Amino acid sequence: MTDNPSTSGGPVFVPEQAGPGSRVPATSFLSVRDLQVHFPTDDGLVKSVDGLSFDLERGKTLGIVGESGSGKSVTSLAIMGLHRTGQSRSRPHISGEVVLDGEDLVRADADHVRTLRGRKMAMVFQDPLSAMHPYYSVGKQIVEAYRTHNDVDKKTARTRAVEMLDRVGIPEPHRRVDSYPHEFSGGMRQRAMIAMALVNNPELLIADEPTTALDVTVQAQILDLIRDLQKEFGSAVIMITHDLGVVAEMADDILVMYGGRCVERGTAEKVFYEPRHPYTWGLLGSMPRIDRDQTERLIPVKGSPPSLINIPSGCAFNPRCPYADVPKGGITRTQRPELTQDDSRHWSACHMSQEERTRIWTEEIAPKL
Amino acid sequence: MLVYLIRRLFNVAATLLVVSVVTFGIFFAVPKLTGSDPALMYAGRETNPTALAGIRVKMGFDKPISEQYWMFLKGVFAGRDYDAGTEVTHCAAPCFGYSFKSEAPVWETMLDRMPVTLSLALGAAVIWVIAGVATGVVSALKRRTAIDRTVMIGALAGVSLPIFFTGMVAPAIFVYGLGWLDVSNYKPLTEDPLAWLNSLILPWVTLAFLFAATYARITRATMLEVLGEDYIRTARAKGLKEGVVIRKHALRSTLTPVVTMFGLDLGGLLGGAVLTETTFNFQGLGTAAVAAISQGDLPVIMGVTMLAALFVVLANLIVDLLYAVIDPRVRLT
Amino acid sequence: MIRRKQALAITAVIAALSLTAACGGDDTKKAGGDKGDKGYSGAATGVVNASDAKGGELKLWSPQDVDFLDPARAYYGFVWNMQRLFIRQLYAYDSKPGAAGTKLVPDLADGEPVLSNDGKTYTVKIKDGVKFEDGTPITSKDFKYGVERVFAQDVLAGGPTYLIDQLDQGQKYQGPYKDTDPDKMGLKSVQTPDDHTVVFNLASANSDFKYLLAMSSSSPVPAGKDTGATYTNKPVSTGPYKVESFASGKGATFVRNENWDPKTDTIRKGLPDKITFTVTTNPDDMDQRLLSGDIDLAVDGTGVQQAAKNKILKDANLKKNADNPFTGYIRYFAFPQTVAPFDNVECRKAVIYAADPKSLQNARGGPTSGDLGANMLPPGVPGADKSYDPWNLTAGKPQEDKAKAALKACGKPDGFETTIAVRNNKAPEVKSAESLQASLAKVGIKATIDQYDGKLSSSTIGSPDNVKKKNYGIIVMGWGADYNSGAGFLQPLVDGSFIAQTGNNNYTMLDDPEVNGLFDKAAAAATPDAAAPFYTDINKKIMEKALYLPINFDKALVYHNPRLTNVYFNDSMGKIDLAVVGVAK
Amino acid sequence: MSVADVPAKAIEGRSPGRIAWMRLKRDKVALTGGVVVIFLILVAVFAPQIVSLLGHPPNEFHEDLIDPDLGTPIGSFGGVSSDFLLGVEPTNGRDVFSRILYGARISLIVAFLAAFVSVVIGSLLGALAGFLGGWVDGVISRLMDLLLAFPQLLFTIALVSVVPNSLMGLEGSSVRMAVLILVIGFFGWPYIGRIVRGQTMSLREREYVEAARSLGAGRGYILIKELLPNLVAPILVYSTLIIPTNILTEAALSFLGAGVKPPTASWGKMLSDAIPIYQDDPMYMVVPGITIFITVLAFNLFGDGLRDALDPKGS
Repeated sequence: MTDNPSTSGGPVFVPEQAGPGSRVPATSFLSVRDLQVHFPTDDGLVKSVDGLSFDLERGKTLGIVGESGSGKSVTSLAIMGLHRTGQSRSRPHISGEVVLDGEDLVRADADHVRTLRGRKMAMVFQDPLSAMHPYYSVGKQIVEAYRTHNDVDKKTARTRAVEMLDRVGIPEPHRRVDSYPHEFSGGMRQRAMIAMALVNNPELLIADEPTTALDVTVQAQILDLIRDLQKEFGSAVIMITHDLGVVAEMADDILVMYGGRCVERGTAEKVFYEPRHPYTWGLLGSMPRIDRDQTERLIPVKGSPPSLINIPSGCAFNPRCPYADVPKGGITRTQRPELTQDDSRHWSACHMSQEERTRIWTEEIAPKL
Repeated sequence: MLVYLIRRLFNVAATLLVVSVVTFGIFFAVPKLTGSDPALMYAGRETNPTALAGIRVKMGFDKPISEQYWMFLKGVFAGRDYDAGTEVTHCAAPCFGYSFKSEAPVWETMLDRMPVTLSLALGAAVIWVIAGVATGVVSALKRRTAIDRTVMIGALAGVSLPIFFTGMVAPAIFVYGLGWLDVSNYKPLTEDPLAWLNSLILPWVTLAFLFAATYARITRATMLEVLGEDYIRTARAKGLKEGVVIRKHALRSTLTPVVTMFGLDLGGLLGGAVLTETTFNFQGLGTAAVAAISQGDLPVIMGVTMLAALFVVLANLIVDLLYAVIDPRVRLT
Repeated sequence: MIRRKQALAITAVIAALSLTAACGGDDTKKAGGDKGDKGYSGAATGVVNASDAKGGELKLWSPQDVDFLDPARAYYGFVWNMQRLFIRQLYAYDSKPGAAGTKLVPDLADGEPVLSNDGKTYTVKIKDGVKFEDGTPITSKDFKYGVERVFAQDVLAGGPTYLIDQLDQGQKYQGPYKDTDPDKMGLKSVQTPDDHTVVFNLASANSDFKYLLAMSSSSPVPAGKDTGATYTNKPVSTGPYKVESFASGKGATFVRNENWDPKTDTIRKGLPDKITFTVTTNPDDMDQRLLSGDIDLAVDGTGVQQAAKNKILKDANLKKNADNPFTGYIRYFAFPQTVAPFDNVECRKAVIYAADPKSLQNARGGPTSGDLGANMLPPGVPGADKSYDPWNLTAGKPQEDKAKAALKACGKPDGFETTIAVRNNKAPEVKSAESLQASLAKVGIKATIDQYDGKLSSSTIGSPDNVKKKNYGIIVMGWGADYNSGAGFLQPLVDGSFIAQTGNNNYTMLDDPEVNGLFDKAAAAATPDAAAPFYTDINKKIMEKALYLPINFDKALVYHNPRLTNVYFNDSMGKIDLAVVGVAK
Repeated sequence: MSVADVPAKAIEGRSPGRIAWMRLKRDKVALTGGVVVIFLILVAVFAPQIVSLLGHPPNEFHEDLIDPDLGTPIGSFGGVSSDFLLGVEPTNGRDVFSRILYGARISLIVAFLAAFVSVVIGSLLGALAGFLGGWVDGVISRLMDLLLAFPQLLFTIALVSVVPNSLMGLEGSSVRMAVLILVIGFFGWPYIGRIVRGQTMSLREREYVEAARSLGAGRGYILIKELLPNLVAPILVYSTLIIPTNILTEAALSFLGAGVKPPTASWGKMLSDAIPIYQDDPMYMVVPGITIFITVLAFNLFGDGLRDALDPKGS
């Protein structure tokens, strides 16, 4: 992450010129600026992502954390250019910038973005069983990913597939290459999925809840694997999860999303040890921790995520916020809190004063955790 | 696999056996219960006792139902002999009985009718699968556009049209109105391929229209469901071209329910496309059965019913085997 | 299509035969719009396109399959017409238009039969030089064997059984297949004193017997070539053509029989080189082909379908190749006297008066489908009087006042309820029933229509017990005689001795000593002409009893290819005589 | 998580029935279908009243309107006039308008009651099979396979031809209708049976059933209290969709001569009557044909819309 991310939410300079390969002056490997993804539906406009900005450097890991419907998956799909299709009911409106290695993907030609997918940026999905085609063998699917971007014959591609399976720790890769996804165990499948994602040495790897569908011991193995591979390939990694525990081990930086917007962002240490947003507190409270007293109950965040249609003008977290009444003058209901920099590499969006929040955290929340 | 096949074939046999018992019961036993003499149906105008007795002996009506059924079964597997006066007529296996009306084994009649039904069903099947799947796919890809809406309303209209109505309207327009085609009068393929084609085009299209509509609807719905699958997103994430995603990944999954339906539909049609054959006056298995019903030609009814059931059951089996080919997750056990 | 089939299968079950139609002068005038030997209904009065040119292929089509080609089993009228091409009998109807066509002339017989023993013994000589298709001469034994086959009803059912009635004489002969005689010549009443002579001994004199000898069932069959039940697939020919191939439900091909000697045959011309017979399931298509000249004749003789009929009637060019002859059938309603209130003559009268004859005629297809019926003896049968109209039906109007008066006389001034029984496979009959139902409703008679399974008619309306049980007060039927005499037509319908427990045709259950006696007197008469007045009497008697409501004297609109030569309707069968038809000019 | 979840969350809190109704209200095409369906039902119910106002009794002959030689109606378009709104029947001149109306009664009664029979048998056996599993499921599933293997049309025609004219106090057309209802209904149940069986099987595994079971609820109790409410939606949808199929089947059987008996009017019978004469009087073919088409289409549109409304995934 850079030292100086632009103030979030505000307009960002967009160069006139756009198109495939258009170079945009950029400061980081991946730079997302004021990303907005809005889905028109029968019930109204769903603002899944509403003004998100962040940066990511090669070799670093960003954890995006949030509940279902917070917009974190849509963000990843938007980066990949997959928002255009998929299971959305209709085409979304997208604006803002996604600058990957100096190229603005939002304005780029769709077919050009396609050639980047799987090669320059790759993705690992949550449920490897449903994310792999049930009718094709694992090997075929990896070969397909390889041959799409490399002009090689099937045999070479197959050798590469075996090599990758071996690399991700699948035993007897020569034999297993011809197995079908349903013949793999959950962990093996996720390994195969990772092999498929990494077959073209992507510079950016997005892992969308890569361990959610797996049991705990396998989770750790998969995370280790991703970490090892990241070191080996030097990729940038975006780890999307609802589980702070996952990013605690992996991420350099953490971005907390709520209602399609970033509510807190900072280095992993800052976010874990000095969280500045009531929602983050809630997340931390609901996180099982080994160092916590087993008899204590987890405290879930009360209420349910906000409607993304007609988001209230005030703070989106307001209805669930235990401290909604703290700021004076009712601005929580009329004004949206801006993302402001609290100290170096730490931003949060809350109407409460920084002092108030530091006090609540240290006096009321931290002791209970 | 082999065990599976044996088990399934055993099931097929069991199903056919039950169908045969029920059919036999209805057509042979019910007339007996309601007091109508099947021999009378055969005799037509001439009801002298000698003739009736002769028919009873020849057809086995004088024997108990169970024995008649046994004779039927035996005939199917081992053939059966009928007394023809001067000599014995042998009805070779598979002998589904002997039609008194035409003095010929039922099997010969059915073999004779089968090309008509096969031509009709298979030709129409080719048309409706191609047309139905193609429009369904296009409609799914162009979802919520004018094309999609038009195609889907058209498909719903197609499903709602009775075939015996379209079967009348089509010739009224294309034969009598525009004069583009001749009256559909079936010609064997072996005799004159062009005349065969000419005679079948209208029935094919009429029959196919009905099915294509259903297939377009199913294909569209399945395609949309498949396009929402995670693995399609994965395929896109790999950077595959959209065409490849649709053809290699989406279409293959979409075809699974289509194959199931196709098997059942075709199986059902092979046993006789009763309404289409009737409307177009084709001498296929369906019309043979209807005529047999109106003439009380029991062995023919029995034969066609059995054949129709056989086609359906076999189609089911083939569909299940195909399933295993299409979907590696399906285990034939 | 069930319906379609029904429409065509008019000949089918009861069917069979046809009779006559010596369309008396009046009728032909009415039918033949423009006179001359060409033009509408020209062939119903005289020969159209007389020619002796040979060659060509005669293409016969039919929407109705043949019943059997086996002479012992055939019963359809059109099959008998086709059999004139390849099977000969001792006597046959002459191939002449008009009344001459109803006359029997020697065919394989050498001259008229010699009657002896008070008319009970018929001795017939066989022509010299007559042969089967394989060249073997036809002998008296072949005739006897042919007759014997009719007795084998257990194997060869289907055809008429008059010969059994006449010739069994208590012997209980079981047919040649169960004959213990080594030569299979066990039937006692027929003798073969030598190869050229066959003698028939009857139990009593019967002036109609020659008609029986002219039926297909009296044809010679060579015992060595008899294949029993499957003989129908390849009967041995004696006529100008032989069966080359035959497939039930599909058709047949007939080619020249080289062993037919035209010198022995005064009836047949044998003009076409080849005759094909095609069974179609698509009568409208058949009509289309017929009108376009693709094919020559719809041999079933029931006339074109509605679509073609309207085309023909609207187009003078087509109309001149069409004819509208009588088919020999009467369409009628019968009132079983066993079913109340039809035991009362007044209630029967009420139905007759209430009916709308014009509407009934329309139900059958309008004026081309037949002339309004007035009585129960169709024109052409000796003794018939077409103008005899005791119930004033030809006026074509319902007579509601008279119907109501009759109802009062019957003691049912407010009407009554009854059931009309109709075959489900005969559309015009169903329509007739609907028409009668509607007319009866106007005078307060509530009739429900019961469509019974047409193929079971012999055990439904043919069973007196069942008729009574089901309360069938009105039965719709059609009737054509097997041979051209008053007895042939009327006896099964009204002679009390013909009442049977199944297959009954005497639906009204009339067993009147006077009527029965008249039949006996007619049989004893020396000639058909002498018998005719008795039939006139019978007709009057049954009409006075109001047992029947005739709908029409059936007609058909028949179209033939204009290229056909020697076209005329043989009045013995109401069909274009195939014996002389040619296709070359 | 998926984007599609979002709108569902957005309208959370409303009952599923209300949601379905809201969706249905938005679906103009389905609504049109529904309106036509209601219209048709009303027309069928009030056929006698409408006919007495606008038509002639369905079995009344008007042969003065028929060309006696050709058998076709006098005048153009099958004899359409202000007096005979849809023309007259060939041969006998009966009022086509009133016969279509009375035909609607037959068509709808048979279709609805047959659907009812299918639903009753299908839900009962389907639920039993799905819930009990084991050999019960085996037997019922086999039975369903077997029924689907039967050539239904042939069977019905043949069966109708053996059924006597009066049966159990019914006479004539009522017997035929009863037979048609039972046979069509009987051959239709496996389709519903399969759906209900599948639904039951998946519902059976859900937590609340497990929960109920663990609380000691009896099988019957679970079946009725827990499962049936959840089966209402699919059963409703499939009965709406089976009705148009039944209408077509009834028409087909009447067309083949196995329908109600004359003079009772029926659409399929009118079509088969039209065969020999349609080249001269196309109106008599077009009217019943279009009527069947519109009726079936309306039901299909409505049923489709209903399914989409109750089960958004299918759309």
